[in-house]
Amino acid sequence: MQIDVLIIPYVVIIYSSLLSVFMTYLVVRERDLLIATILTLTQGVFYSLLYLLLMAPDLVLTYIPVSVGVTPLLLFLLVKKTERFER
Amino acid sequence: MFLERVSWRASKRRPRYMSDLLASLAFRTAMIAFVFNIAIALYGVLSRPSLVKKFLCLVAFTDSINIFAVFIGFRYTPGAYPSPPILEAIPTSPAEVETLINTSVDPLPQAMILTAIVIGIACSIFLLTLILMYYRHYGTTNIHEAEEGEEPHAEAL
Amino acid sequence: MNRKDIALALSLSLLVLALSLTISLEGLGPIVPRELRPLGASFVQNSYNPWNASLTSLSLNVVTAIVWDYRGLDTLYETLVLFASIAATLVVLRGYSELSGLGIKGLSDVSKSVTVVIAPLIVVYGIATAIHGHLTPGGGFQGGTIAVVAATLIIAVFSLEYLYRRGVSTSRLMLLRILGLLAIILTSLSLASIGMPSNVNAYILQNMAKDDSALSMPGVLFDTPLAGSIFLYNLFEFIIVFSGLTFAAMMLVLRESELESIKEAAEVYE
Amino acid sequence: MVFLLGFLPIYLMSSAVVVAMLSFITKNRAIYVAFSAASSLVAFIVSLYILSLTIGSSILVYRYGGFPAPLGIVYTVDKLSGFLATLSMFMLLLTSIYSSWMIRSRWLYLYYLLLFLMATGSIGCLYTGDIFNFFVSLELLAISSYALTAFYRDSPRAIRAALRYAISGMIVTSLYLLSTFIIYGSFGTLNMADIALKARNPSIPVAFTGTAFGDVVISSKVAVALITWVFLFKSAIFPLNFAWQPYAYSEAPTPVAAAFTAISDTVGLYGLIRFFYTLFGYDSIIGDFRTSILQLLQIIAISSAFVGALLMSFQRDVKRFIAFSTMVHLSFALLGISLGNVEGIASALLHILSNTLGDSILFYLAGISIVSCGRRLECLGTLKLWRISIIAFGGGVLNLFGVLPVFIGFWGKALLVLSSIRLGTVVYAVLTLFISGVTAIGYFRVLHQISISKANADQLTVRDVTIPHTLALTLLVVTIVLGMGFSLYRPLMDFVLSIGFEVMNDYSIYIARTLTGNLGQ
Repeated sequence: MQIDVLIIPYVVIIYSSLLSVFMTYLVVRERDLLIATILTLTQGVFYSLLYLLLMAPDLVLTYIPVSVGVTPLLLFLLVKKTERFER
Repeated sequence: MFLERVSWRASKRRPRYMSDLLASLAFRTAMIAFVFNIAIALYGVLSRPSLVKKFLCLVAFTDSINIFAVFIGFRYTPGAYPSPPILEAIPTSPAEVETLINTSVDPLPQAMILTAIVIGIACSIFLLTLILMYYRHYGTTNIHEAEEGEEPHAEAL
Repeated sequence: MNRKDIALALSLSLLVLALSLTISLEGLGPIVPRELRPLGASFVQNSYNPWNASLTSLSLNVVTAIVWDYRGLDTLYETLVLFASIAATLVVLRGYSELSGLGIKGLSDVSKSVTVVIAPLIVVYGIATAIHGHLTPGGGFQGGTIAVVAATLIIAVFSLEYLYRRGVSTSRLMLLRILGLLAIILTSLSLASIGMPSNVNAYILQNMAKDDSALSMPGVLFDTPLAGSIFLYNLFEFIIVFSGLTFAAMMLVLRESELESIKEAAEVYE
Repeated sequence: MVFLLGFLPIYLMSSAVVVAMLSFITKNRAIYVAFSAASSLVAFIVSLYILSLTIGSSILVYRYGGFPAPLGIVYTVDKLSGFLATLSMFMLLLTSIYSSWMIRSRWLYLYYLLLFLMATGSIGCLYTGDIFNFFVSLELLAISSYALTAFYRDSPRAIRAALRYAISGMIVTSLYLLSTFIIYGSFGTLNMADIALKARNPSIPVAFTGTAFGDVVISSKVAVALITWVFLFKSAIFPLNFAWQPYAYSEAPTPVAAAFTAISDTVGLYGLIRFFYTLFGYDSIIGDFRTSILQLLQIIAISSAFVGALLMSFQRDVKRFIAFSTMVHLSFALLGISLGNVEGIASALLHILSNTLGDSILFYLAGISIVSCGRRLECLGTLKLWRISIIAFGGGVLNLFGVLPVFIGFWGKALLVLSSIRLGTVVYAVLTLFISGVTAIGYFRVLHQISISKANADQLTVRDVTIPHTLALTLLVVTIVLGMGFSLYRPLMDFVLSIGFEVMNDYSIYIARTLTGNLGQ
């Protein structure tokens, strides 16, 4: 029953790539910049999952700190220092 | 139609797995999805007035391009899932290198994306400081509002 | 929907159409590629290959081998891009002054004590990822970004004040960063400069011995593959990325009263 | 001495690092200035030496890390890239000397640091033989340009110009990255020579990379379309230049604005030449597509030159005026490239050269009036205080206008007209002359403005003007010597034409030398 196990990654790949399109759409539409930042962060998690499924452990190790750690933190600080809502 | 063609062609050559069909579907769906992702993010950069939003969309844009490239380097290995391009045994033998060539994904796109991610974060940092400075000058991060409040030929002195 | 939006939508759909056509007409290779591209296969074959010594880099991790050996110049430039962005940040926010005693305490004691335990662990994990970059997934940049998470955690939980009191100032980080970059440049030139006086052929960024140049970096240390200069590059890259990104984080965290000081440093526009 | 080829970018980046180190040791301006000037002088001499090597042995190859071509990164230098790199290093030298006079900032080391990084990126773009390495160099060039644009961060407009430049620039470089990935996906290689070979014959096997991997035709079309867009942006051609060029030129420090032409914009035109002649030439598999794109580029170039000439005529800001003048010249260079014969490419090179020299004269002298009065055109009246300024400024303007055979600017236009006549498209020759006529309005309006505006010596903030005067005069002498040389000394013209010939026809030598290494030397 090797086959059943093997289809799981492909299903997850389809799922996360379709979801990431939806996420990007939400990021473009969202007017609250703080929520948009959190959406970007969530998208980053999905992308890391994709990197993992696409067999790129080096990229996972790079991408998780960058997109889930450093960039959102800097963005939170920026939004806090500037303005929260897009008009 | 494409799907049928590919799976038919595959079935003529090799024993058929269920994951074969699904892999083909996954490849197409994901790559086209990321093409759409690139376009939506680019639309966001070009149309939204808020600089922070532009920045977020820019990040989404570069990230989508990167994932798109990993798909270029991915492959399908019948009967098993591909392995990362890393040798695991020390000391290793020529046979293991040969196995790795048969199972691993393409390492070069990964190396290029690693470079691109670093460049992306470098640009992000600079862009964030610029946006901060922009806010300190204009009191807003909305480019439409900032440009309204400024006379067209103001002397910079 | 004004005219600009329509033009934008049209051109973007053209982009989508072109790229989708490229994909579905198998422009990027067969849709389910079963073989590696020959170039990728060459990298996998040669990355750890003592049996063909003139092309190998003795690294078990093929991605690291490409990043620091086969395409080392790319990575050198990439490091410079990071350097340029730090310098650019400094250009935009120059003239700030690091003020202590602004009275920001940070988060609660519980989170502080948790951070005290976690932060060193993250840094150690980062270092391990960096220096084992040629053996396991990881490398200088990966390790550096992991370690930066610890630094940002400290900034978030303990506030900037704590870092200043610990002697972590931006100018020191900058110095560390410059020294790391200098070390990378010197490493890349080392074999070429050893070879030059004795008239032995050697290349810039060379790692292992080649057909036309006999010089080589140390390949093995106590039975463990060292992958020559890749180990050194990863170590220095760790320092560079850690100091550079921490520097950037500290610059963006600067409090309002610290940012005010850049106005006093205003210059004449010319 | 092919070693120098690989050493030059490393040398430039170490100069940047040393400047940063100096900032921890001393705050003395003189030391920074002396170091940068000496360092860029050495870089200029090295690039000149490399150019002389390319004349002798046509194409030089340096293998980084000792890896053979498609496996590792190689630097491949032919006469074209050697020539443009020499120009770029020349401007680096002039800029670092002029900046010592112009930039009074306390943070001079940051300025020089970014300048050296920009030069490193430029050299990387011009010398490299690898499309991904080109991307990385382009990114270094771009980010240091953004930072230098924002150097006067106390002016809101500088920050806005830098933001515009940075956001549009990041989109564009990401698209370049995307097309790099597409090319890798279909060709299975990143080396320019390898791609050039496979674009002519996809089924030819090459060591390490084998044959092409996917359907080469469709992906080359998409990639070339994207890349053309990127390079048009980089070289500031009409519809795309409004994203950054007038803003960046007018808000960047004056010496940097002068350096943008040679160091940054040139890279776009160089990339176009490289992609449309060496990589995807007339006999490549996308020959028809390439021809139609080149025809489109001809129309774009003409309209861009026309718009630039019109906009130039009613600018009230000196730096914007020069920015639009640059736009006209680069559009002419693009026209020369897209015409697709030897004279066309030679004229493109001469346009780049004459525009660099003329722009620098104008910027360097306008710097005097900007320091003492401001950026309005009326302020140029300050130049009337020195006879040298007036002579050099007039000379620079006449060179850019390009009707007197004494100046190098004339020969660019002459070759362009000759090229379009030889191609049978006389309409372009007529349009070129017509647009040159339109630019005359702008140029003579500026000269007229100088003659009517008053010079008030009492307003002058006293500064020694020896450096701008010396540099402007030197540049003027160079333009005149080159212009006279082209009239009187035939080998100079032959050299420029030989670059055009090499670009058009010698791609097979490029491929052979790159893929077999430089073993003969």
